[in-house]
Amino acid sequence: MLYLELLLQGLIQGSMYAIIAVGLTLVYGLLRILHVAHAGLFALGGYVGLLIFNETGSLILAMPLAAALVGLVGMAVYRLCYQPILDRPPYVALIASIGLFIAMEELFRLIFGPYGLTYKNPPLQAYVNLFGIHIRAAELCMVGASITLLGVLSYLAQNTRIGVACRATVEDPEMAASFGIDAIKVRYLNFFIGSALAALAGIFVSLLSNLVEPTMGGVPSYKALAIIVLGGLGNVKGTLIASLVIGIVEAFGTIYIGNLLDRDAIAFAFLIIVLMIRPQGLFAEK
Amino acid sequence: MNEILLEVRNIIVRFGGITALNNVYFDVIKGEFLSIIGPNGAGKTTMLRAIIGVVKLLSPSRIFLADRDITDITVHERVRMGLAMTHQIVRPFKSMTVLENVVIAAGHKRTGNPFSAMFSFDRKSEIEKAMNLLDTVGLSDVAEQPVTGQPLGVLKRLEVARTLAVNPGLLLLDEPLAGLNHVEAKKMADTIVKINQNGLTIVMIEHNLAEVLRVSQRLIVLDNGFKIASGNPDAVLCDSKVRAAYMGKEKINAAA
Amino acid sequence: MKKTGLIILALLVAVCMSGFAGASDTVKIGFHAPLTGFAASDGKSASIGAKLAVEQVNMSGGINGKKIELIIYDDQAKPSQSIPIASKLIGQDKVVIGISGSYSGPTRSAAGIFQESKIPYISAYAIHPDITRSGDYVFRTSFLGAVQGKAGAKLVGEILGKKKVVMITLQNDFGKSLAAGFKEAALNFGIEVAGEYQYSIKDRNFGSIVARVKAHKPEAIYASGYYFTAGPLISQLRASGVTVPVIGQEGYDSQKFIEIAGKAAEGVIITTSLDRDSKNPETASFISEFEEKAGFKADMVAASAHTAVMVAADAIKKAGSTDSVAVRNAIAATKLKVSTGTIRFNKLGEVVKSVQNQVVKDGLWRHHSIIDDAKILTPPEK
Amino acid sequence: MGIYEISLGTIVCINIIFAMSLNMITGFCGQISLGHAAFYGVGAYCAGMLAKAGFPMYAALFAGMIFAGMTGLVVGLSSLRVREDFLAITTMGVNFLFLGIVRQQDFLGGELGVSSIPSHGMGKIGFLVFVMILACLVIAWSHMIKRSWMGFAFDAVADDEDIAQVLGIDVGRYKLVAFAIGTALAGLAGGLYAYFARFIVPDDFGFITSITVLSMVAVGGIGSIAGVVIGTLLLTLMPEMFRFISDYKLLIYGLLLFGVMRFAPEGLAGLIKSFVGFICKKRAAL
Repeated sequence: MLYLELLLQGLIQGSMYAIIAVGLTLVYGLLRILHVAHAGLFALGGYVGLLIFNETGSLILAMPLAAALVGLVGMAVYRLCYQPILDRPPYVALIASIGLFIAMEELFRLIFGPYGLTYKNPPLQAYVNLFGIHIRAAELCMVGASITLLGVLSYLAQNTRIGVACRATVEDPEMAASFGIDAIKVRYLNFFIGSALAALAGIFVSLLSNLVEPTMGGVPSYKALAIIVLGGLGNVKGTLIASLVIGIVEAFGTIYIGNLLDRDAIAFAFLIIVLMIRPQGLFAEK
Repeated sequence: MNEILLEVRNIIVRFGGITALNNVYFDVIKGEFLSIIGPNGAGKTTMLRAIIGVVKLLSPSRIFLADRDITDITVHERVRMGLAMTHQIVRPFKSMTVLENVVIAAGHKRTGNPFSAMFSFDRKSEIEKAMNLLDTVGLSDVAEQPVTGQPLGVLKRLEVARTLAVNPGLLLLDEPLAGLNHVEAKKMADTIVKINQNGLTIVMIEHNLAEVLRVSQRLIVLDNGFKIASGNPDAVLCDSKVRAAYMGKEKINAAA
Repeated sequence: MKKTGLIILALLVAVCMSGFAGASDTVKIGFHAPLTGFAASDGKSASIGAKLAVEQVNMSGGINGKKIELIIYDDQAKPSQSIPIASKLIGQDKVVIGISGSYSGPTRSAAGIFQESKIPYISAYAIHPDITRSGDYVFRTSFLGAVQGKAGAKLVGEILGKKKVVMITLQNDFGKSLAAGFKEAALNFGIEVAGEYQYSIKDRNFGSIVARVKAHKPEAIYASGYYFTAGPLISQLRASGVTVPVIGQEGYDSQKFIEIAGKAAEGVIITTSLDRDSKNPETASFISEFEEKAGFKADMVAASAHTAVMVAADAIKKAGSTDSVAVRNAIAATKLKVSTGTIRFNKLGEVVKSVQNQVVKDGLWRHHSIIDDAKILTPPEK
Repeated sequence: MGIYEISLGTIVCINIIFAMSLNMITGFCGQISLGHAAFYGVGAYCAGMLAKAGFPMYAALFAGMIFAGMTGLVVGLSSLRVREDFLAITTMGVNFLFLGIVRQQDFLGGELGVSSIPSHGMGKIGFLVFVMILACLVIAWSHMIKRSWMGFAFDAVADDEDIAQVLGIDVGRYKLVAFAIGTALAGLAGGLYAYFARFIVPDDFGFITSITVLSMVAVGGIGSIAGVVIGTLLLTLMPEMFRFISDYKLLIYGLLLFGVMRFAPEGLAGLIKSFVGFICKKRAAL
């Protein structure tokens, strides 16, 4: 029973990681950037979602609106911050991204205050009793949303023109360009989708803790990087599975070896072991 | 005269589920100019990469260099034993000048041990050697320029000069003529022949059949990872298997 | 463009430096707190609390005719930042007393510098046991972790009468020393610790810990943390159907905790130093004036910083000079009624005062009980 | 000189040694490390513990160096397995793992850290001079390596590992040497920090410290010795320069990191170089 509950908690945490990390891996697959500022967009999503909700009282409105808005910000980040330095060595974009992330965290603190914001009437706080296991509606919704979103995404990637264009550009940009696919458009699209996903994750996380803080992007900023590396950098399916695996490893780890290693150390110990055995991650790209 | 320099036995290489090389075997005789031909995807580049040691071999693959089993030793050690290879897609050290690219290769004795390298500063003799090599391939006038921005012809020559700088006994060339125009290709082929005549054994992969036939002493034909023929150029090209497997496809390719 | 920017910058720096260094008709008190970075919320509360204390003292005529000037620096809660800050406060600003409104790491580093220079230093709420061990010039106005942990054990075992406890420990110096104190005293109150689980300060999702705790079926839960970890923790505990009492500490002590946890916060009891229902005029005036100044409700951090400044002002007044030996002795002899109760210091410089237990009732912190058991409250002498 | 200037000077010199040590690995040999603070921490803990056990300072510092170098060698082995972004994340994981382990070791003080580290006994100014001499030695050594055949081979490895190997350079060995030297120097810097602060806690050696030192190297100009010194000076003193606007200090820091990478990706060294080049050209034109 306890194992089942821990497994479930691992899956919940894992599906949260998945929504963030899939967006990050989309960006990485296309541009080879370790986009740390993704976590800043995650926090921005939390803020925008909460502000809209507190104004309107409607989550149905807050979620898509926040996702769209943050998606646009993501496109702007690409255009203004990354595009001019794409041909530089990878550390350039990495450090620029870290700088951007620090600046974003500080802006949130200066604008919204250091104490964090809370929902006026936090939605989705009811819980269901599944054979003695209490699950909150927010948790269920998050798992549901991650399955739906990622399912829809993979359907679009397989079956629509723009989806196919995306995949082609990731695999071979020059070839794709020669077939008349506009690589720049695909990049914007990837940033839009990735950032929108991050925003949704931010909203779900803030619903689970009823707290949006300036520093809420701190953990995803590095954990998501670990996950996409574990999943084999740029590999969406691998990232998905890596998210769930890390979630489960953490859920069990904090209980059974929590007195030896903390949550981050457990996750990274797992990552290092896997990479030493499979240097290309769980799922190599080719 | 017929001393065997390199002996390649039962080479098997697999990537994922695909067998890239299947039981390929051949000898390279000291001083000869051997070319490996075959359609795209036949496993030619993989063969060279196997010899230099960057591809993992499956048993019972064995490679002998001058009667010594080199199957399990690392790339840089093979290089120090006299193997050298150029790449099809030239990759110079972008942060360096043309000359420096050759000097670093010429200094392979100095860089052998990191600790003695730390206390070794003099580059004079290596620079001299590098200048001579650049002269051989006709690049002495661009020596001081940075490599970025140099045309492909220069880079291809640089690649050869750089490889010669490690004093190889056996040179593996991966499509040295690819991407060059007719005149450049002929010039490059002549340079290679000259190098061969100076006593260096050469194994070359090349698609430019006209030049291959002009310069090679012996051919090996690969198709789908199998060796399907070997021998002197005229005989090989008359082989029906070769015509079926290779020439047909190549003609289609050439037409396209 | 760039050049003019640089010049303006240099001018600004010069102006700021000379501005601070020139005045001598004030008594300078140095203060450092994390105004940026992850601990910025506590830094903000602490600095408002300290500023309030300065205003109150200056309004009532200052110290011996001179006004207090508070010099505030941001240490980002990093020890590597607090060392130059301490040196700057001592060497450049020539402060009479240094006060830390920061966490243990930066406070412990700065304490060494103040001790070396023989300038009195007061830690407002950092709990590291070695801070006061830096030497005789270092004091602390908040409880040691171990003391508060023991008080927590008394609250659970004696006042509430719960014997089977699960501990949820925050993995930092604060949580660890609380846990150590709690476990030490648990036996005396017949408490059985059924299990202990640790979490990191970055965690906001406690699903697996909650599941494990529930399986123990404890009578009470002793959970250390700050309002931003405790808020989510408590609401997740309650959502999973755990209804037993939860006991926290001063880290919870903020209105924000109740805001985050919502209804789940009801009934949570903490050990802290600020009593919201106190009849003590110092406490009552602090609570109302702070809310007016800050725009949000007072918390423990603010009260502690307020207390530390009050102690400093009182000592300088009593010493009658800014001579560091006289001021130090005056602090050591403190017996003062302040917002966090009546305080004095022991030989080591640790505060001796009663523990206020607060409970959440109808969305507000309320008086629950007081622990003034000398056996528990006595801090170590060395 | 007041104690403020002395303490700033000491920190600057320690940071220069620390940044130089990372420059050896990342700048010279091209191996990105996001976990350099771990080795700084190994040196600090080792020196701190030995100092408390009564060992003389030189012995404690030396032991910290050796111990950090050995740890670095082990981590360096991972650079033979994984590359580039994978290596960056692996080293980041090493940092979290180090922190996780130290946090839970009671003999290392756990969360409470190591306090009351004995004094170095040379006075504040004496220690500043000592650290300054060490910093100069490290700079001189870096300069020597850069000019030697070892530095030349590092250039080749940093530029293109595969090609370096085919030209007979033992890439693996060079990487290990870079890791060993770089991490040993980080250990030295850590030991000096332990003696300087006389109090260390795990959080001193976290991921943020790794990012800070990487920023010093990158902002200065990766691989350039003078650049790294300038970058270290700038980023160490910047918080001090901006104390009077402390609320915006981190914001400016983040924006500076981003700005330098975005507009001068080769760091300040590159900026100065192109500026000098520009002046020379102008002169030549006159």
